[in-house]
Amino acid sequence: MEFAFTQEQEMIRETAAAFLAEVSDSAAVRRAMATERGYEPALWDRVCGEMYWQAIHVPEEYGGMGLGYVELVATMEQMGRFLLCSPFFATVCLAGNALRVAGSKEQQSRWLGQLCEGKLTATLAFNSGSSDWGADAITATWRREGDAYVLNGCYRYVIDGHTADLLVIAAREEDSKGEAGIGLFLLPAATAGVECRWLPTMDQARKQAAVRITEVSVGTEAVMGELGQSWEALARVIDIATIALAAEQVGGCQQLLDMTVAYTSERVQFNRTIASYQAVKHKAADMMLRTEVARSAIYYAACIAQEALEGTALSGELSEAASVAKSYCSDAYFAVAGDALQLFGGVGFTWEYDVHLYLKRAKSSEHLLGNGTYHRERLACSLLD
Amino acid sequence: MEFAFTQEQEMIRETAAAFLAEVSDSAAVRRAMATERGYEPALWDRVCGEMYWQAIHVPEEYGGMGLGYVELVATMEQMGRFLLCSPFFATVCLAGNALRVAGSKEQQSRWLGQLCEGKLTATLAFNSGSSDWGADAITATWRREGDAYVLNGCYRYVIDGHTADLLVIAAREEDSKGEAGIGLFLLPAATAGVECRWLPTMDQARKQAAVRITEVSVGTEAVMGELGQSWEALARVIDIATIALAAEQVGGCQQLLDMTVAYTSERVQFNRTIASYQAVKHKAADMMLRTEVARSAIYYAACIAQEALEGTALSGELSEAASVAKSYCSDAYFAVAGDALQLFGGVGFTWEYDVHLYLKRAKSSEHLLGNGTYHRERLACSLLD
Amino acid sequence: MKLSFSPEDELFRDQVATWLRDNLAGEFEKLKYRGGPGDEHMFPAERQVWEQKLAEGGWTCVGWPREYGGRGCSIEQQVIFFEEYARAGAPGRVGHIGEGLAGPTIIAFGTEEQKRKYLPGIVAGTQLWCQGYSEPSAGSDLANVKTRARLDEARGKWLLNGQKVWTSLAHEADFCFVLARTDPDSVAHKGLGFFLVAMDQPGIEVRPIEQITGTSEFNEVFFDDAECRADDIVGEPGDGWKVAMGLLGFERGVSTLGQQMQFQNELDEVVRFAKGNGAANDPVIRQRIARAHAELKIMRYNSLRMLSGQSASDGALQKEALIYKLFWATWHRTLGELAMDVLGPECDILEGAPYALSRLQSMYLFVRSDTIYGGTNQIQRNIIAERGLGMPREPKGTAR
Amino acid sequence: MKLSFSPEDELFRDQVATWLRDNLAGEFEKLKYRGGPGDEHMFPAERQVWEQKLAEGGWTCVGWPREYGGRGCSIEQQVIFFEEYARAGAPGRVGHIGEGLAGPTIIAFGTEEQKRKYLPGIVAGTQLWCQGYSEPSAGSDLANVKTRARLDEARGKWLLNGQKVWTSLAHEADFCFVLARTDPDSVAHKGLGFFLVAMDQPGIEVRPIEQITGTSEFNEVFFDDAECRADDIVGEPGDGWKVAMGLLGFERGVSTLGQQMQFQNELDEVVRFAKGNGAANDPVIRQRIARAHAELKIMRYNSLRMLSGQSASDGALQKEALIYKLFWATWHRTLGELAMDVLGPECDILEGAPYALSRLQSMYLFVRSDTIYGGTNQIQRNIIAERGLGMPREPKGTAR
Repeated sequence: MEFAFTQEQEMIRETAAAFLAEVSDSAAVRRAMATERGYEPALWDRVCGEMYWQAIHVPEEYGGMGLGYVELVATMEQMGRFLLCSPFFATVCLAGNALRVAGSKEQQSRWLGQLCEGKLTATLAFNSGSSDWGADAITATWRREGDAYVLNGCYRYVIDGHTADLLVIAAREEDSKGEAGIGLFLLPAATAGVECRWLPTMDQARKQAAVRITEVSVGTEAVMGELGQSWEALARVIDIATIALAAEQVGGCQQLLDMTVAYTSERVQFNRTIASYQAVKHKAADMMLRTEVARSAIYYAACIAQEALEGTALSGELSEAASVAKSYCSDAYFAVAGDALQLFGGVGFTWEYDVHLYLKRAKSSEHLLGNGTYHRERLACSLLD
Repeated sequence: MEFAFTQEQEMIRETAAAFLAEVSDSAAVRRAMATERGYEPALWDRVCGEMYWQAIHVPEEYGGMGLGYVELVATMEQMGRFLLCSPFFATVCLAGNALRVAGSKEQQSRWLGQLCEGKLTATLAFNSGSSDWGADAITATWRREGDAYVLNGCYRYVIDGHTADLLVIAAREEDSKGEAGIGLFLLPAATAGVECRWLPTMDQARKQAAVRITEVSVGTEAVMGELGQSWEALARVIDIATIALAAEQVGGCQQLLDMTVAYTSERVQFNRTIASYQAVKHKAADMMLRTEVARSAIYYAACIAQEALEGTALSGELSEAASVAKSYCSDAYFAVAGDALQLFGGVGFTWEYDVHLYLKRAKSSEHLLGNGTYHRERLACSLLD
Repeated sequence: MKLSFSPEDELFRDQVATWLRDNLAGEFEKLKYRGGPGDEHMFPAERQVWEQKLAEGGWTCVGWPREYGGRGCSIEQQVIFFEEYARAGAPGRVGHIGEGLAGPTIIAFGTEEQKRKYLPGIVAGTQLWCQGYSEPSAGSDLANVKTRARLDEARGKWLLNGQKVWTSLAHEADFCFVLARTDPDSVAHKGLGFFLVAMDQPGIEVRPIEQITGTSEFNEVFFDDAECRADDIVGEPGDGWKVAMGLLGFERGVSTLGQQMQFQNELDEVVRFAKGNGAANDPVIRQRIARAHAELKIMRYNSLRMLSGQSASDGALQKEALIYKLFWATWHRTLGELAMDVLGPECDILEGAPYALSRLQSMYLFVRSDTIYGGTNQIQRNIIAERGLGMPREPKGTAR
Repeated sequence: MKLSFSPEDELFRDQVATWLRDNLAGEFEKLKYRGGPGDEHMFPAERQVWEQKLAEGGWTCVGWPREYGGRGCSIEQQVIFFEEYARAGAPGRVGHIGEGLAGPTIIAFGTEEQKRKYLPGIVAGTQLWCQGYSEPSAGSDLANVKTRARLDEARGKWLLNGQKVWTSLAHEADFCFVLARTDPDSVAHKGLGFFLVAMDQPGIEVRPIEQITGTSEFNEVFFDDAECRADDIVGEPGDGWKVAMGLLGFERGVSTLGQQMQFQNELDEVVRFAKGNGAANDPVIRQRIARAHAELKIMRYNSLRMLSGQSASDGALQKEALIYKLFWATWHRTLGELAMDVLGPECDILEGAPYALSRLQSMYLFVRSDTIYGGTNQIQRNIIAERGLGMPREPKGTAR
């Protein structure tokens, strides 16, 4: 039993922090978020070429670094801290994990290979517009026509869906309900009948898209896993991605805390730095508590995600670990962001200061992949029903 | 439009405060609460003989003072402030209001008359043990046998039920459901087949009882209102009583706030009174906010209760006013009590200091007649469904 | 205590409602529900026309004494006016700083000449005002004024130098009232003056502040030898703090009920969305909506207490007034969060690029300022504890 | 990072669980789940017999070095021991103050003679300890010690005078460690001594404090020329604060995981009641139970971080340890409220007269002390802000 970063993991975290502090400062974030694409290709090239993060937890056989989910989570935490604008989450945590969990050897070696080379961005689409992120969120359909499958439907909240090269999409057999009938498909975005449209968002530092699929016909090579039986795999993918998202939230908490301590230590009111007021100190203490507790949640969840990817002893805890982490981290992030804005006072209300970027990320990431209420109800079901 | 106490109302409040400060100090409360009866008859005699509170809002034709519910609420607030141990709430707010709302002229003149003379204590029993205080809480039954009605059932949380002379009980027609079939009956506690048993409570300053009724046969003179159609009347009684209970909660808040300000202004830590620490001041400010907001809620609700008793223009707001007041005041009282205990620190944790008496009252009164969640869901039903 | 209004007052209510229904139409239709907090930058010109329309009907400055052009309404009637105004969805008043702040200050502390000079334009809706209090280094420490006023006796002018911030409507306003230091050696609340300054002059520059909404409702105002006449000071040099504090007192008044009516409009919209997207079936959302509803109800009762207490002459501390700002600001901020959570993941989706916020999104972001301006929640708690509960004052620092 | 224990440690876990199953039976059966916080006054004599039973099995002081009679367990094994101990429902340890506080202090700061004299009785479970820190005027201001120690050189004795408070198990304890002022002119944390004092002497009087539960677990202890030998001081006169602070460090350790197992037992009981009375169908209660569950899970992960960090030698500030007290105390208090709200109106009904609380009622009331003792939530936030975030220290008052 050892629940601390190894030296190597520490190094990965430190390297990520140093790199991002340089390339993802406030000006860089603001440049990227003002574009429709939402990230600067040159920076993404550096991420892929220098840091090799896109390959971080991909097995070496597919050209990846073969590290674990703990390393991914440690990196994701830093991305959240610096609000890195990049297709990392969509490509690696959503689509990449879908390939890891549900892809065949062939699919993995074809697509993960390209992904590791940094040639490809990808994403996952499954929710048609629900705040319930379970199987009922899937309303797109598939039907068999001879050897082919015909897909139809709409998706919302598709992260980087308007720029991704490859889509992993979930659809259900026509007339199926609940967890039955779910299939997962690999679909190049350029396929005819696939329409991806940018949805401008309040949190400009992460882009979302709506995807509409109209009578798209695919062959069996596009099918991931056992058609109609894919909910269990998809649920695992979502849980694993959720843990990465929670890590991003922890990074945001940390940055807000650091910014707030720095600002309140400079700002003078009534001839005292406002950091010397107990009301300010105690709010900061609560921010730190939430941040550290959230961090404990994600490190544990990262270990569980790793086990789930490997199918080892504790895989069965995945759903719980994801819900524990996401419910706590979502609420923590929003509370910390709100407190930060309050302690910055008037300037925190300006576009010029960065607090609002985090406030907006806190709210958007709270609802993405299920908010606290949703995840607590998931926990309640297994505890009480 | 005038939303302040009249001079006469001010005087009633001041008189109540002065009387209770004298007769219901900590020692008196502790003496009374240690008994099974729960109040000192001599003090109740003084309340009835000198203050005439038992008759406060009873119409003069029945021997009452003919004042309004605002005066009752102002008095009840002071009783809550000083934790007066007495059968007032059960007798006046529960049974008395039931007689006012549902009793026939004959029933009112017989029983309200005795009540105003201070000869009689009474209570209301309807809940068989549910945390839902609506019609479903009633499981006791009545059935017709010739000219008589036969009653059976159990009740819990019957305030002062083991000492009351007279019970107003609710029962439903056998096999009826929901709001249908409800009847209200007047039942002297001494009736054969009526068994009232003290239920010792954590909040010792208000006594509760369990009542069991076994094959009790009553005549038509015992029936209040239209048999089987009494839910609407009972609901009104409960709402009106709920407003009085909320007023009691406000009185408790005020006393806790006063005690806390006094204590923290004396207690020295690190060579400063702890009242000089912002953490303490801000908690006290929040306590005051809750107290004043709660007070605004009950004064308005008191006006509405008065309209409901008179059947005037705003009667239709009764249910909403009761739920608004009870949900806010319940949560406020418990929060204020918790904060008070925290600010008292170690001594607040002792039996010797009075804080725990209020903490216990806060929790017991929170759940009595429906907690915040229950009342908010009532509001939600009318807003959202 | 009585809750009902007199028959005369109910008649007055009909009169207000009818006038608004008849006049808030045609060219003014598009102003409905616009120009409120978070939206003050919208339609300033059209709203000034509307202000003049109101003036024609005798609906500006309804609470002012008749001798100064007001309608001389009772408190009850003012309550009714502001309620009906908000209920009708009538637009945010571009004249509210003149009517609610500058005017009452001039009435209370000004000279006869100042009254003659400034009040009619406010009543007529032809002259707009903005407020020059906050400064970058001030914030919660309102008295930390660095803007200076120097009397050029030769020219009979005050010359102002410095910077104000968080000034709404500065672009549209004709005048600004400015708190500035007349005694350069003074500190804190001593040695200040309260000036009435015309905005249209070379010594004044207005720069918009971009807010978290992406819009600019507030401004920075720079004074570089900005001028006003020697007699455009309210009270004596050195009285500025007293005058300013008197003014802050006017902020807490009958308009709170109109504000609540706006809150009600917002809450109604939240309820509408909740019913539309199924959030109304979520028990946790139901609790939160019910809580918002209950507290808004109580907010109204609390205001009624405040207003009834004002007519009492015993001068007792009005506790319900002391807690009011903290209560409504926190409520409003919570409503913003609730609105987003009712929308669920849809809360992040804009109406359009580059940054077109929906009304609820704009509200959500804008209400973050409510717990900051006009005394942060933290300052409010200090005030409540110190004035309301007699607890010790916060020590001021010496160096830093 | 790895979550699993080694095969050897799992074997150790079996060993502990087996021993407890075999021995926590018969006469000890009734001690199950008893004697924890809020229940420490129950079965003291029987629990001392149990303590000696543990000692026979080698299960006292498992983390102490072998040279002092401990079992020399690794941190992992200590974690396992405390977890299994709590999982088995084994009773609150009457020896915990000796094992967890007095003993480690003597090991760290004591003389060889003190070690020989005091440690064996702790290991054997034959000598119980209590703690003499808090005083009525101290509270959060721990250093405000008024109890005095005067060396009577002629008799070779220290004479102690003063009063301690919140001393649990004072009636049962054989010894008390007492912080007392050796220099009568000193203030705050200077001039203190740390004394080892036998309880069975005429100079000591113990008076129980009745708590809000109606029971008395804590006591006041009065010292009236209470004696100890000249060499029953740990460290030098004046070193008392340093020794005491070292001791507080020991409180935060591997036992947190055992404490969490008790929390889990309590939460399990809440869940049981919720399922029994239908509260488990109330969506708001569901949210609260799920939150309690999630946070208790994270509490465990946080402790694992704390413990893993201890073996790191870089001396870095352990932030997760700094926030731990505030986190668990607040969690536990919230659990108490949840328990009552699950019970609904039934929460007020006692098991019997005059004041027989159910286990959950007792828990609910007792947990109110968690956010007060050992540093209130307010003090914890000061510490976190000052030590964890480097924010300015609270000014101390001068007069009052």
